[in-house]
Amino acid sequence: MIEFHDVTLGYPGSDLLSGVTMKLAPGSFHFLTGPSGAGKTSLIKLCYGELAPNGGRVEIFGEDSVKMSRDETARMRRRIGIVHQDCQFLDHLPLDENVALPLEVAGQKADGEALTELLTWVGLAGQAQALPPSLSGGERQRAALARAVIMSPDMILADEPTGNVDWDMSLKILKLLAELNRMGKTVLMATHDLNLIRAAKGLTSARVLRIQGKRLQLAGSDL
Amino acid sequence: MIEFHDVTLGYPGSDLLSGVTMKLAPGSFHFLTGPSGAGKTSLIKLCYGELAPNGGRVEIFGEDSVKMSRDETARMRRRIGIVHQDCQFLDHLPLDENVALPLEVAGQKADGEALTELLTWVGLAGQAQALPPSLSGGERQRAALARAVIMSPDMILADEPTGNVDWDMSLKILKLLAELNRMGKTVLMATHDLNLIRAAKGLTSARVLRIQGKRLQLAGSDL
Amino acid sequence: MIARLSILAPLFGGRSGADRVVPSTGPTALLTMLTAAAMAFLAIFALALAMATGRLADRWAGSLERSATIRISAPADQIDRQTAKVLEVLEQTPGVEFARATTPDETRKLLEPWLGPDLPVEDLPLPQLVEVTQSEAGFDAEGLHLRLAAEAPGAVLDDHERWRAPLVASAERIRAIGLLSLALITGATAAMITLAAQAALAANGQVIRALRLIGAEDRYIARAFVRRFTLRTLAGALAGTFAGALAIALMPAAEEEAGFLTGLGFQGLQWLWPLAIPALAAILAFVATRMAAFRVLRTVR
Amino acid sequence: MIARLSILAPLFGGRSGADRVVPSTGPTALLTMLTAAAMAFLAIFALALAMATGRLADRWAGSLERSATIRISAPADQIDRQTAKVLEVLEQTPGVEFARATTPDETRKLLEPWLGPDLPVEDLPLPQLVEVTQSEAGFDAEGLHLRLAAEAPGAVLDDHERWRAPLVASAERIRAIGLLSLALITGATAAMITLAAQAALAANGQVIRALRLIGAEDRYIARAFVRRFTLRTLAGALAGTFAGALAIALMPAAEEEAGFLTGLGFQGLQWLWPLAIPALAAILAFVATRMAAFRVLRTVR
Ligand SMILES: Nc1ncnc2c1ncn2[C@@H]1O[C@H](COP(=O)(O)OP(=O)(O)OP(=O)(O)O)[C@@H](O)[C@H]1O
Ligand SMILES: Nc1ncnc2c1ncn2[C@@H]1O[C@H](COP(=O)(O)OP(=O)(O)OP(=O)(O)O)[C@@H](O)[C@H]1O
Ligand SMILES: [Mg+2]
Ligand SMILES: [Mg+2]
Repeated sequence: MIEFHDVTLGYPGSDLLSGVTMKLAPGSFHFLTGPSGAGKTSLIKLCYGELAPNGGRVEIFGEDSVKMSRDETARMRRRIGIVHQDCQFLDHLPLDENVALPLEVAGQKADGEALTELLTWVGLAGQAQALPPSLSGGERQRAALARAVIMSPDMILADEPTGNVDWDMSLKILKLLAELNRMGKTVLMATHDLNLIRAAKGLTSARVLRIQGKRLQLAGSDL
Repeated sequence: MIEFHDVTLGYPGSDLLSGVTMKLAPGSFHFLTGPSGAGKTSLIKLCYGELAPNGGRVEIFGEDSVKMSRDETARMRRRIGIVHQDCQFLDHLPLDENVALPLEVAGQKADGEALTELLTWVGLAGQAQALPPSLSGGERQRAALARAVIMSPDMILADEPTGNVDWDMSLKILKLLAELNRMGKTVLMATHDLNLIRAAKGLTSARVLRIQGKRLQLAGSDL
Repeated sequence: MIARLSILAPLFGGRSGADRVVPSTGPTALLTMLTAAAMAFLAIFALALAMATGRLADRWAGSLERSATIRISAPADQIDRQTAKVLEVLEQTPGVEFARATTPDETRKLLEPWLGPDLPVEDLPLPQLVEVTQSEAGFDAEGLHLRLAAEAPGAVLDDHERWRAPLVASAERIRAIGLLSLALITGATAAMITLAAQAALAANGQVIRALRLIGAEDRYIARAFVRRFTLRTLAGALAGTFAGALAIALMPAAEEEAGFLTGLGFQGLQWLWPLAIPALAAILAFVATRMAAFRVLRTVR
Repeated sequence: MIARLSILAPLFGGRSGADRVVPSTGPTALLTMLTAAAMAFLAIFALALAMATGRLADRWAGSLERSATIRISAPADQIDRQTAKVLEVLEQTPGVEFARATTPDETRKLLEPWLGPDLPVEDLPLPQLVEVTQSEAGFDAEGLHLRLAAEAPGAVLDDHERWRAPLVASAERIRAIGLLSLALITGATAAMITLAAQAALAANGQVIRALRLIGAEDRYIARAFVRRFTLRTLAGALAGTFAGALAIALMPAAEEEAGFLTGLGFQGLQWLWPLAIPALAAILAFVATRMAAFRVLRTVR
């Protein structure tokens, strides 16, 4: 689904990644970890074309990400559910409309029942009419996750979806992702919570990618 | 320092807290925990006067929070270091100016050396000139912490300051707060990370407040 | 052609959802409407001023430049002969459409303001006047002057130019000011709407980022902004135009005697001009917002 | 008094830090400057129009209403006697400042445009004209008329009112339009600056929240906004005023012959008026932004 070929990434003044080659095969489940500021979020942004590599090539669904037109990029993103670390919402629309927005943007109708079910699942059924700024930190993260999966995308990129929720909710989110993975979706989840990665061992055959010294390593069983 | 007398808080349509009476004595260290959406952030907002209680009384430094004028509220906040869950920065100012902003606002001069030392301590010395939007999630949280302590306030209110950082950094932040507490500052830290609370046992004599069923309970040793 | 027109789609129909995704930007919305209204109102006045002075200048220029007077002063016994000679000369002069000697009655009318109604014109050795109407092309004043001097020494050509040219120049200057103001108003309006749209777009950075994140295409995002700003501008300009036209229609009608200062209103088909103002404003807003939107959108991947 | 003036502090001096805390809002900044410039430019023209027509109306109203002509047509042997009688009557009439009979030379001048320079005025049984200048209060035209009819039957009073009043009315109507435009421009500018400031404040919600969070007082936050908008408006208005004044100064001077259509410029001390425009704009901006800032600030605890 997504392939990195010798990818280099840096901002003026700082190099983040160099010589990264990896492949997220269809149906795979990967954790992405590494110290704060290592480049997890940046790597995920490469995966959906918000950032372009400074060197090398990123292929998304077989296409070179920098060669896509803006409209192609937009359509590509409809096949990817993204949980952004900053949970970007439209602050003037109620939660349910925000969650259903990917359907609206793609010109599809939202199924009211499925939407309610999804909100119930993330524990936000009671807040369907709330505006995003009035949600708690954890509620926002759960809403972002709901929005990411509503289109039933081929692939899910989740950037620290459990940063602001407690352990039980973290496990619940992990289980949802594992279930989606069993249904054939490709999952990449960035997290700094090693306990969660350990807990995943029983749920799915996840692999752990670790950013260390600008390189991407496949972490062993030393976790 | 801060006293709640039979405080009730609710938003239209939902009650959050009721009958909360508590006292954060000078020099005390409290954790605040509870499920996502329980009202941790809301309780902290009561502590610095962003929210007013629906019932009861909140006293901050001995004064009723709802009776303060806007300017008194502003001056009161200079005595409190606040780590907001959303890390509010001025996106157009570089990190070092953002961190030094409380001094600037209070009409004091920033001590360049102390500032650099503080930034080094939170691991952001290299990013002093970076703009907040270009920081990683964890870096933003650390910057918010640095800003909260730069005025050497009497009291520190930290809302999930470790949500986006890894375990090592979490411990480091906890240690900083414990050290500040030993220097006599009052600390209230909201977190959903029970491991961190457990880890604190060896560092400081912290008490754990838990919001459960709209009530504030003092959690026992069952953690 | 149809393909080209499709860029107008945002204005008509389109899914209502696209409108909801842009938060209503209170102050910017009002600002846009107010700007459009104020500018339309001022434009109406500038237009009316330009038109009134235009009419004025035309009338003067038209009626005066095309008319001339020849004055024949001569001893009473020669005057008829010279008058006949002058008329003969005029008949042969290219560019003269029509010429005739004024009757004593007309001469009296001409002099009445100065001398009173009891003037015994018949008894006076007054000069004889010949009114000349020029054709479109006009005659060669210098040549006519010379010929008259030779053939009718008592005749003096007065082509009114000397008296009225400055008036026409003044009217035309005021018209130029009106048109200049109109151009300025148009330019300022375009710039203001562009800036208001840019301000709204800049304030909605988060909305744009969030929408791109979930796969919205540029035209989906632009549509809501363009539509909203165009409609707002149209509404504001309509209100301003209506108010301006009303104010002009309600102005006391110019008394006929005022003569050279005609009323400031529009006449007949000229009333169609104000209608062009809201249309022009809407087109301006459409183009300006669309360009601003795509420019801002390109900064967000 | 000093305490009251302290609200002006944001404009002069103050820590530079307060300015840095507000991000430079590109489009809104430009918008404010452009609005101020365009409005100042238009205001200059409206002001010039109002002043020119005001001067015009004053001159006409003043010179014409205060002058009148008495025309005496009578047999040649009676004319001198009647003229003397008329002058005598005038001398006794309250409200008459000055009266004199015109010389034949002046009569010729008056008639020259119509009859040519060779008119043998002396030989003509032309009416005698008496020029009357009224005092400030003016005379009672009706009473004078009756008295003249009794004492000098050949005398006719013409107080020019009939001919020129509509002109004065027209000029005053144009002046009213100029003043109305000026009022509209002022109102629209105030509203636009308020809205622009509100838009800037709304767009900076995060800045305001962050500053309140770290203990900034309202006036610290307001200061930066107020200062910036006032200075921007001042700069824009200065530019617009300068451009407008330059355009007016460069306009071809009104030829003297144009007479009733005077030049559109400012004369002498009137040049001080345009200077008031930027000052007024800055005051408007200061008040509008300050009010908008405190209104928005109250919504954030
Ligand atoms: N636009 C940018 N310009 C400059 N530097 C940037 C930009 N975006 C990110 N960085 C820097 O790149 C580094 C990696 O950022 P990134 O957000 O990818 O880290 P991360 O691994 O997600 O960290 P965290 O766990 O804290 O979220 C950080 O040091 C950050 O300051
Ligand atoms: N302004 C508001 N209007 C309405 N409801 C609100 C508002 N602010 C917060 N709430 C609701 O109050 C509840 C508590 O929010 P709060 O942010 O205090 O939770 P929290 O304990 O901090 O949760 P988390 O751990 O997820 O950050 C949430 O359900 C939230 O939706
Ligand atoms: Mg990150
Ligand atoms: Mg919270």
